[in-house]
Amino acid sequence: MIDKRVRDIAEGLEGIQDGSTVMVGGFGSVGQPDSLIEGLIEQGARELVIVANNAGSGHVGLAKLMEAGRVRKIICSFPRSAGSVVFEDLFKAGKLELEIVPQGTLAERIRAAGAGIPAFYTATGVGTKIAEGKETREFDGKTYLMERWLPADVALVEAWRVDRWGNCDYRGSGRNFNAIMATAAKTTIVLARKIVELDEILPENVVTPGLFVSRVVPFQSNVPV
Amino acid sequence: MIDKRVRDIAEGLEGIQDGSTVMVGGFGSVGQPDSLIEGLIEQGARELVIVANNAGSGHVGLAKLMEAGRVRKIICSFPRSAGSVVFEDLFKAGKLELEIVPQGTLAERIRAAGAGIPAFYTATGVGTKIAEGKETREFDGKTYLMERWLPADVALVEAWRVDRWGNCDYRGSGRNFNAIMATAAKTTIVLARKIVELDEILPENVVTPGLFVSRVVPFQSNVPV
Amino acid sequence: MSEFTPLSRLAMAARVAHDIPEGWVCNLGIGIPTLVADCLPKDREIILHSENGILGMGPSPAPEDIDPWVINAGKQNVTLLEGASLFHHADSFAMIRGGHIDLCILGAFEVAENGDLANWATSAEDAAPAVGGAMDLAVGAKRIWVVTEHTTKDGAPKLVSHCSYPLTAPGVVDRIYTNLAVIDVTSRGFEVAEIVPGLSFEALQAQTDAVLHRKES
Amino acid sequence: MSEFTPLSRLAMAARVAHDIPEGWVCNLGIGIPTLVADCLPKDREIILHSENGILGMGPSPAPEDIDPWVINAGKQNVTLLEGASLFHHADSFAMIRGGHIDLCILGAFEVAENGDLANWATSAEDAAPAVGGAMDLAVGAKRIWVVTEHTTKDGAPKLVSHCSYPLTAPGVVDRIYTNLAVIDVTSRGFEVAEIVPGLSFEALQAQTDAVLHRKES
Repeated sequence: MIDKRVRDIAEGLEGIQDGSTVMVGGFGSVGQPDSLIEGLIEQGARELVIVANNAGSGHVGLAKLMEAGRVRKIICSFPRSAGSVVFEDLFKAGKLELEIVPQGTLAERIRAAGAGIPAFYTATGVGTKIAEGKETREFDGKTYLMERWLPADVALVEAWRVDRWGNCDYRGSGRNFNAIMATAAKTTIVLARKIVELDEILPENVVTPGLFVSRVVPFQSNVPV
Repeated sequence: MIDKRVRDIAEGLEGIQDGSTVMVGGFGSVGQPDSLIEGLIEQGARELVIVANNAGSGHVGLAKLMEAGRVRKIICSFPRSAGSVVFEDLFKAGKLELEIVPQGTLAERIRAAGAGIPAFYTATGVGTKIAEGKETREFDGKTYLMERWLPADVALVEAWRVDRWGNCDYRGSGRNFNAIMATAAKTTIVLARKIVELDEILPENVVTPGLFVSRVVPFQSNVPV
Repeated sequence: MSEFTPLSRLAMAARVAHDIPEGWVCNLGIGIPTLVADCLPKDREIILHSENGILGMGPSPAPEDIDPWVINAGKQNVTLLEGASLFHHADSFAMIRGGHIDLCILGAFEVAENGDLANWATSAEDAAPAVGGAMDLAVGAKRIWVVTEHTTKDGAPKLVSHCSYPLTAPGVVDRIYTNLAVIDVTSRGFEVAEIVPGLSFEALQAQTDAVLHRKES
Repeated sequence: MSEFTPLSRLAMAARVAHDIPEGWVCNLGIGIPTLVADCLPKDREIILHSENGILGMGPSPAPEDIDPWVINAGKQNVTLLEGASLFHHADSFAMIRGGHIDLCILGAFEVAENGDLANWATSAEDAAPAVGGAMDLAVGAKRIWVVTEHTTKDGAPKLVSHCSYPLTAPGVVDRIYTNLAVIDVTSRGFEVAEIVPGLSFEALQAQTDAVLHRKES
């Protein structure tokens, strides 16, 4: 029997190596796998490269991971937001590498990694600072940038309902980066808000088919309030 | 009020020009918009470039359109199948141009057109006849082909439930090429098996959001049995 | 001396909303553009898109109706209209980059007379700029309208002959709505379509760092 | 003279099925590979993928249970298991090309000792070849197993030193199941893992157009 469910967060995060590239899903507070990030602090991996839309805020989750000195580099579209004090301090102190990627390019690079496409062309960023050092090319008289895929070692994803094969759906605006990051990592770890039977998500309503998922972690809040 | 519903097939197909590139959805018999193809024969546009997975069979639908001499070129992955006699005769007689595209490359080229990606790289076809005349490039020590997007003037799509905004879902294996072709054409014409109220397809279950759809045609069978 | 009243932020939003035809799919940036949502004419169906995967956003919810799982790109709670759909980030930006969004309304630090837009970083040396989805929207949407105060708080022009800030995208802005005027970006540069009552063309020109043209009639 | 019985098509399919571990996601090509579906051990969960957008295909339906909306890549009616999912062609081939399919089982016209696969066109001048999803599967799946008769109906070898037919993909085949043997494609070429009882290594070699190696033990 295929059963990707693990006992708890610690088992879900087993084996994450120092130096790993780790994708963190979610957009705003929706679909952020906070308790997996807290678990990653416990787990202890260092020198991480984080791929996420934001760079955390306050002193919890991603910000706490950075504050603990575990992050070498962050690849994101919008690091500077209300409360991103940890990021700003580390960045100013030169203790954190930053790669800024336009949000759509970030999404497409992640999707490309999942789809076996090593590079693609996009109009986004042409004629801006983002284009510096990147190849440009004309198609049908218009200029485009070449962008590379962005694969990861690990993806931390939060889903709504998940079954033992790893089939997922998402609630509200929760699929955001979660559904694409799930496809782009060697190991995809899904925090399941609800673990359900195999037949509960109808075939036409599965958003992330189970073949993308490595481990299913039952939701439990270890996040300090 | 936004209302993309049209009266009938003739109104749905109005304005399709000679020389248009027309995508035809479906895979096998599932999701093939047969009555739109029959309507296109009535409508009269000539010199069409057809994008579809197959090249028709028997003497109905796509085969009938080709037999009527309306097709200049077909872009597909699998033209030669049981009953593809019309295609084979026209092809042997030099009356039909053929572009063979691996099925995954065909799907990705269509998706790329919908997503604003003029070109991408793929490993599919490297070292084969398909690579002839195409640019190759190495990424991380592996060779890939560059493939271009494949946009269309018109997409003929069959969906299951469709509302007045054009939101669609699909039944069974029916989303196949339909869901991606809907994104890649200037004018997307959807044959709706059922026309439903705006709130009947839940937001999380919409497969083709309405912004991709130009016209919604109520299902009616004009296909000779 | 002429008497005139600059438009409030809400009045600017309402002025923009007035020009959006029924059926358009629109994406609203953060700031004044977000206010446009509340000013849309009730008799027109206009479909709002949010980068984080929503088409068909409705108004803000009453406090008791908040669904914490439904937020917009500005991380505010929103509602879903009947006919709404939900999707992931790659599909959402495929809509944007594939040219399926009729209109994007953005704020700006500067707009140049050739349509160049600068709205993501206030200096080339900016320590940690945050681009978000602005560049994708600027090149992907069919039309870009900017809504902004005509000048900075210090009175410096935001409509300029050349942008001094890092560009979001070159040559993309179609129209600018300020608290003083409505200005089209055309092949000959800034063309004034409308000025608030009581403000002269010359007084508007004085607050603008590029030549303004009178609309040809 | 030795006595031996070549495997039937169904026996070949069963032999392949025997080697598929629980949990693998497999795509089955047309022909003998399709038969593998009916031979899967009942005590193992193996997930079948179909290019046209199905994961979790079940067995063929009884005539009265046919749902005409659910077909496989060979256009045959199939069923969906509990846990199945449905998606469009771009997502389906993203699974294939992104390396998410553990195994693809394909038929072949020829397989070369370096793993080259020819299974889509029988001559370079073929009037209208039909490639379908074969090239995508050949380069995208984690492993390619070929199942085929050892020779053509005319007795010509299908396991060759160099393919004469147009390639589907170079260097992709990992293992070959024929009606006479199981053969691994290794860095030193064809390595015989198994021969049908009663057939000698030499007799197998005689029906093969490339050097066969004995498995090192």
